[in-house]
Amino acid sequence: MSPLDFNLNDYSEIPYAVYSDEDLYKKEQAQVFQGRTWNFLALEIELPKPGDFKTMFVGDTPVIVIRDSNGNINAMVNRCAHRGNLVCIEDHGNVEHLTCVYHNWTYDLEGNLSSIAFEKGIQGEGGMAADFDKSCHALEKLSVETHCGLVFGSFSENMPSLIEYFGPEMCRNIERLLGRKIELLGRFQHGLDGNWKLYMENVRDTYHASLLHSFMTTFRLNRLSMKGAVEVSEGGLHHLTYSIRTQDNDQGQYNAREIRASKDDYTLNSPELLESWPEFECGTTLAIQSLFPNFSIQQLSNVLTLRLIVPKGPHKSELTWWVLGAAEDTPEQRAMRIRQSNLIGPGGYIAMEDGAVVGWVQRGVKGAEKKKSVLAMGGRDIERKSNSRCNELAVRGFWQGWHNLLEG
Amino acid sequence: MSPLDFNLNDYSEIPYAVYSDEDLYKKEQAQVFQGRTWNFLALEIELPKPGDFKTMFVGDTPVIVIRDSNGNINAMVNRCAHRGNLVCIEDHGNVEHLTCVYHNWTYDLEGNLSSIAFEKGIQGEGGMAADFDKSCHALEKLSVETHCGLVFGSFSENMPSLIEYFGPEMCRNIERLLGRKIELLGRFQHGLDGNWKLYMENVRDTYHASLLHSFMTTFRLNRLSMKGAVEVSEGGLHHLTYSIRTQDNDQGQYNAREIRASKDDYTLNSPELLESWPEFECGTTLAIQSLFPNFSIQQLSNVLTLRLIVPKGPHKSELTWWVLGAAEDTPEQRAMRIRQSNLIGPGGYIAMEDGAVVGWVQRGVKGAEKKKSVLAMGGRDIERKSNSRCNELAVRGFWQGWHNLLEG
Amino acid sequence: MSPLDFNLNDYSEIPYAVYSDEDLYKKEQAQVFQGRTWNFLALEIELPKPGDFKTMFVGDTPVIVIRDSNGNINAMVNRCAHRGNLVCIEDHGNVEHLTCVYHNWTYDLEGNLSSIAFEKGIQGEGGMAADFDKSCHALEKLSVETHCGLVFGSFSENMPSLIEYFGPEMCRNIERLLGRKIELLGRFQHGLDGNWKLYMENVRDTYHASLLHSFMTTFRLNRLSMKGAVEVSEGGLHHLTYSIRTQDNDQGQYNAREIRASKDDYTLNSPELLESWPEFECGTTLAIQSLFPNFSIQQLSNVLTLRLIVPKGPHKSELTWWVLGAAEDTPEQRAMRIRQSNLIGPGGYIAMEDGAVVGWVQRGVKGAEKKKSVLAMGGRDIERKSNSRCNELAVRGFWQGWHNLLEG
Amino acid sequence: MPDILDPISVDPALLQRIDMLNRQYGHTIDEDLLEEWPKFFIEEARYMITTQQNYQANMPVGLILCENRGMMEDRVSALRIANLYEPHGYRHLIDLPIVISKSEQEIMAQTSFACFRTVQGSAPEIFCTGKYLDRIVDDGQFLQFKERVVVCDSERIDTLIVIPL
Amino acid sequence: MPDILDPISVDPALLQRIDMLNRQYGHTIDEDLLEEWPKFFIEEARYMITTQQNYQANMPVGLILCENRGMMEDRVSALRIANLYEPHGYRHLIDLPIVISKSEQEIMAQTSFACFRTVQGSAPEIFCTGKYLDRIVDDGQFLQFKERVVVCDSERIDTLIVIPL
Amino acid sequence: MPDILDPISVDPALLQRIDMLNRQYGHTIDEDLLEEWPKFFIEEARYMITTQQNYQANMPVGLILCENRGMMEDRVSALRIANLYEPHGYRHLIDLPIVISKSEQEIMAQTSFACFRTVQGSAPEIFCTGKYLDRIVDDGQFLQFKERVVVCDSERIDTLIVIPL
Ligand code: FES
Ligand code: FES
Ligand code: FES
Ligand SMILES: [Fe+3]
Ligand SMILES: [Fe+3]
Ligand SMILES: [Fe+3]
Repeated sequence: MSPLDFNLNDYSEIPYAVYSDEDLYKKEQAQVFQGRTWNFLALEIELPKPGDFKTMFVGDTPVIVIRDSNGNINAMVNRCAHRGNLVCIEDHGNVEHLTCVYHNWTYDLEGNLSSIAFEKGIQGEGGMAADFDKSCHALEKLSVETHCGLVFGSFSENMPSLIEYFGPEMCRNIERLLGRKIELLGRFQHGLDGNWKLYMENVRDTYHASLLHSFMTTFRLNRLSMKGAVEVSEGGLHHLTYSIRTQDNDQGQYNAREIRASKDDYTLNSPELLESWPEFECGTTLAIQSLFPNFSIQQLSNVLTLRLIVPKGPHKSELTWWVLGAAEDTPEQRAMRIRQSNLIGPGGYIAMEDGAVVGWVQRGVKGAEKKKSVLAMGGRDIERKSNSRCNELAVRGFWQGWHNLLEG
Repeated sequence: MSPLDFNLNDYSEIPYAVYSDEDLYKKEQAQVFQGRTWNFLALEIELPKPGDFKTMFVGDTPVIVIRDSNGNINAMVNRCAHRGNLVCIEDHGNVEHLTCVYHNWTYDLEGNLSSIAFEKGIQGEGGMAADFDKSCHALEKLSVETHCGLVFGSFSENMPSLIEYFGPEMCRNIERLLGRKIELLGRFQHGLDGNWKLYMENVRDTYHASLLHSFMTTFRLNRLSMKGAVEVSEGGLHHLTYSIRTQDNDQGQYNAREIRASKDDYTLNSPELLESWPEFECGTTLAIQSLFPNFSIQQLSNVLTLRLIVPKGPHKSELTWWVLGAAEDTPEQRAMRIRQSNLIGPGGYIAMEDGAVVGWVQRGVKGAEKKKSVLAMGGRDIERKSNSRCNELAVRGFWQGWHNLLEG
Repeated sequence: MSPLDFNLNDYSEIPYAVYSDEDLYKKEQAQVFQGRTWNFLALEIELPKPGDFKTMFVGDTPVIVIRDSNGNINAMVNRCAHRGNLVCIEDHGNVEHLTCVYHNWTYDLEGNLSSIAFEKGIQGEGGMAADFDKSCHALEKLSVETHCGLVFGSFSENMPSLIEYFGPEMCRNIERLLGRKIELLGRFQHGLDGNWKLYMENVRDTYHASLLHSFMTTFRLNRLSMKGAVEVSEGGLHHLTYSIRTQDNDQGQYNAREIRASKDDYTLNSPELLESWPEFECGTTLAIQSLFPNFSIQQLSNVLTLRLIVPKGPHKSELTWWVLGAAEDTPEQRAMRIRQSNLIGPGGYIAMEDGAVVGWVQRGVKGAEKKKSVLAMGGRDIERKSNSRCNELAVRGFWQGWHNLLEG
Repeated sequence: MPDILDPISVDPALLQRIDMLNRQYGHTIDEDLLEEWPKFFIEEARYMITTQQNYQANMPVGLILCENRGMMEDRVSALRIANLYEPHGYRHLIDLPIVISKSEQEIMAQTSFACFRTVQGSAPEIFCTGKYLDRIVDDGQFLQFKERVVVCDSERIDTLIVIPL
Repeated sequence: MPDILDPISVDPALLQRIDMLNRQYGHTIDEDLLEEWPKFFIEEARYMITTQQNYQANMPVGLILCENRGMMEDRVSALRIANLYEPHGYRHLIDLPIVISKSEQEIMAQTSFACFRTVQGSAPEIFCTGKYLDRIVDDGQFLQFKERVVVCDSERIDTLIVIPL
Repeated sequence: MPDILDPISVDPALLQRIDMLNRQYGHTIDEDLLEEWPKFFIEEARYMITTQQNYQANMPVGLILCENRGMMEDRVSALRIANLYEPHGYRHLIDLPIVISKSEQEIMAQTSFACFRTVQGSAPEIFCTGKYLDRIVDDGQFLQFKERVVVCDSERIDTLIVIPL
């Protein structure tokens, strides 16, 4: 069975080999990460000044993101056009130009090769081959676009604009959360022992949250009985789900005897942890959005986070968390965000199980390379929207988008 | 040369690639561990009460072994039928039913899917696809049989019974050692830097014991000059060797000048370490048995041990040791077993070299993927029995059994 | 694109896949390291007495180098002819004969199988198969030749002599540096996170030294403006470059504003570190020589070093450093060599960057399996000699030699 | 004379008391006596786990933040009741303390540590290395933490962190 | 007041003697002075290496068991003469002791440790982390072990264990 | 009676001073106060990093050799100005010292250590384990190293060593 042997007419059964196959991993790098996708690169506020740069990965390719003297943000592969050395060694900093330490080849902040050490040789001897044309040896450039302070890049040219790529529903949520002056409250790395797609499935899995995360269920941060919805964008690529805590039509579905995750007995000594304020008119208390392929934006009460999951081979991945606040926050609001941040990250009351389950599934599917998972909750189709979150709609959407790119 | 290019008419030359080839490793998982074999799972006494479970591996597939309310022991793959999560996270425990933490799917102790969270959705929305049939989504089950308190499982159906699979000679030794009430004295894991088959060869290698293990030779725990025999079962699958220390026809073959392992000069300050009592009428003082593919039972004086060697990729494996006693032991006898246990395990006076040599051979055969080892001690045939142990009969048998399964 | 898709008519563009392709790695073991090459094995002075041995690797194959009772140095694969166990466990020592610990098979110091434990069995039973011929089961032997105290071995028979293989220019430098009584001042291992060929490119890269190594440039240990040359032997296999510090035709090429590596501001508190004496009539103050495939000899002022870079898979390698002195050294000279040794090794003021850059390039070329590096400094041809070192001549030569062997 | 050789002179008895505090602290965690863990802190104490990178950048959000002892007790009860993770334990090696400053009100100390994690069925591994930055109060009888900031050398955490460091 | 902050009060001089004992113990092993190792024990002492799992389950069989000093001497002589293994050495980092109890007859102490192994030609690696559970006797002049139980955090041992921990 | 149990008796106060010296030494390196590092040595001190193999074979060349404080200062300035490497830091765990000998002129001590390295963006790793072999002088007020030989257990160094151990 090929790792791409999906059901012909739907994405409700996924071959487990997609999480471990080596050749598929290579193909995925080319077709998904270096293919027709917009990949999250950075927050604009991470690069405030001209010359500010950071390094990161698109798929497993090393990339530099840098602000040039015109204030534009550019991105290029962190690989010298000469012999492939990393041009930036530090993971962030500020430079006037990009100089590769190996042979001092120098690039401008757009990635163009501006000078070659001893290009004309020394004392008339040596120097670059006559037929060598500097202008053909820039750093490999990515297309770059930004929206609401989020910087995205693509290896493909003539991509649709970000706005088109995301579509109006997705943009609306981005603007709702980030369409204001934001500030960075913290950032950390999180190593996961599983394939990156297991994490994206988890992000898009509206079915699991209240079942896996006791803390979420017990303190009614999110239950499927609450008012909410899930939306999937054209072709399945992106998703958005949200719920409103204050409108819970609970009819005892979360009976503690049947649902492991509801703990009647459990209370907090310091409930101020959960203190929050109604930040948004819409009343949304939980919103999780994924932007294909590997980026996610989350509002949980007043904690705003971004997550990027980067593959490190088929069996490992690395997650970066950004925790955000708003410049307009009052001291009290800022304090609430900071306190609520106990819910997310590798030590988060809620998020910690998502990191663990990625590793558990990776181990569970060992020896199942010829078997399939089943995504039949909420049927097998991929509607564009459902007012129920009791389904795997958005996960099926992910596979549709992924599969089309891979075969495309 | 293919890693399976054996001599046509015997198993006296083994291509070294069998220890490192990646594709072969995958094929081995399917044909040997998930094929027509009985794999050791557990001791019955490890699961005394209904609901007691442990997790382990058959090949590299994660498996749950559990006692149900009828007292039967069942085994199933530790992989949720929904999306592949490990159903049991703890390596042992007691449960009323098996609940997957990811989406709360619940299975009975036979592995049947008994309930799905929100199967019918919530408030009439969501829920499982209409065509979804719970009864077709049990955990993957193994056939299970037990003999003398040993629990075995198979991925194949209509396997011959354990008794037939092992055959009368093998069963006789199992019954001799374990046909009584036994107790567990200790258990530990042992990581080896080599392919699992190198360890099984070592277990079946009657030629090496007195040559590699100085301690064994010096204190005459086992010499090839002692009365003994080696038996190989039909098709080579299993083996048994035994010797009787008290009947040594030593004619100076273990001349310390020629045999590195005999140390005339070496004595113990505390010989009580070796104190033993004649536990068996037959007089057997050493018995080593291997049950295909990767299980071994050993009696060394009064130390009774079980060993299971599990593959962790082509180049690594993990060994579990169980050290046993008999319920009927007197305090003195129990003390002797415990003291003698210094002979076995990763710190065992005798066993430690077997762990080391597996790693040494793995490193030795690097770069020899096109070469072969030679197993010509005691000829090249595979007789069913020999009264000499000065041969590699049982090792050739292993390869015969393994090769037939792989090609079968 | 195949990893061997070179330009047809030159070696000025190298597919990055040569640093990571798994199949290529296997082919390289067979065609390069076990092919028609002379591989450095040891210094004669490492094995002063009969029976002295050391173990090392040719490619990734374990090898024993040993001096026999006639004083000859022999080399054989460290793999028992019986079942592949490492014959020597210690990394050096002294033995009368080679005994494999597993079954006590014994070999003479030429690698011939001299005795098999219980070859005739015991009490007339067992023993080796009648058709088994000891004389056909020696350890796999390498051809061995020595020159100026350096011991080389080859898996190929009827190789040209060392002298022919290296050629007169290369031999002249070997003799200049090592054609006298030498002594070992230190030895250490150095782990690199990159493919071994990246290190050999670095060794042969006359273009990088003064650009990467600030220390070298700042203290004018080596600049391209100094008198010097680079020589490449027939077919590109070996190379030699040298320079004479005292003849620097500096015309401001190392303007600190353009060349990162020149640091006008930087001086030493203890300049005695660099104290040296004119050791060679020719006035050479820097000489770097590579002997194909993976060996290098270096003179930097008065530090004499040997380096062997051994592959540990496509992505890792291990470097051994030998630091040498001359028996004739005065105490002052010896002290200078020792002090100057701060320049080399993993902690060397100059050498440390070479270790780092190997890892950086390996990471930089991730995701570039279909792209190529460019080696066009100093044109694209491979002349046999150039008086300029401002070129990548010797690196192109390396690829020519390597490619011919691989395809050969 | 280099004052680096001349750390603020501290009464050896106090040094030993701080050391004993750290010793007991590590012991309490490694022996899974976590219900006792909050008792090392005063009621209104602050406990934070963060990374060197966030710490240097003055980022207010780290990995774990407790602003009083109640929030520490909640961390322990959640770990017992609410959160899911694979069974694992720590082994702390805690260096001896360096006293940074000492006043009537508090002692500021810094201590290096390494924490090894053993996950059920696996070999021990380095989970975290870093330093404790402490503000300690002395009621004459007992020492307790008014603040303990755990600064991890790496910005990367493997899988999850549920047991306090 | 939490007694966790108030370990059984021990004369600092005794603490230091126990610490010195552990220091010498680690030194003796790491410097390959193994013939000296049994001297840290009284004649009828018990030395056992086991795992946390076996220890908690009260399993009588561990990895290594010596019921008197003679059996310890045999471990050393076997390691010198009889057993085969690749050359390797340890590096112990031994924490400071926690005294669990103290009577006329003996001191019971617990100490965390990490043991790193360097196999010839390889990088150092974590071989074992765990705790020493000790019963120590004091003849007024010297401290010696009446019992040392080495409890490894992991149930898994890599390749072999021949040098005592 | 085994003298292994009876290390040369040292005044506890001195032991503590040596320990404090090591503590400050590790602190200075781990906190990147490297300009202070040479101050732990007297002007004509010798600092050497070598491997167990070279040390036992009496090889004069190791990994790093400073024959006076000036050469140590040069190591620091080179690391700041001249040399290139990926950002990384150490975390030292330094055991307590064992005093080998003591005379009017100097104290000879040996101390085990482990040094963990965290490279930017990566998890912590074992960089090196080994022992310090020290000759220490006491001017009555301060202790300083007359010689510190760092003997690494492994003969293998990963990538590079630029920060002193
Ligand atoms: S690799 Fe960048 S300048 Fe040569
Ligand atoms: S994976 Fe088990 S319930 Fe979903
Ligand atoms: S493997 Fe060497 S003697 Fe058997
Ligand atoms: Fe979740
Ligand atoms: Fe054996
Ligand atoms: Fe260089």
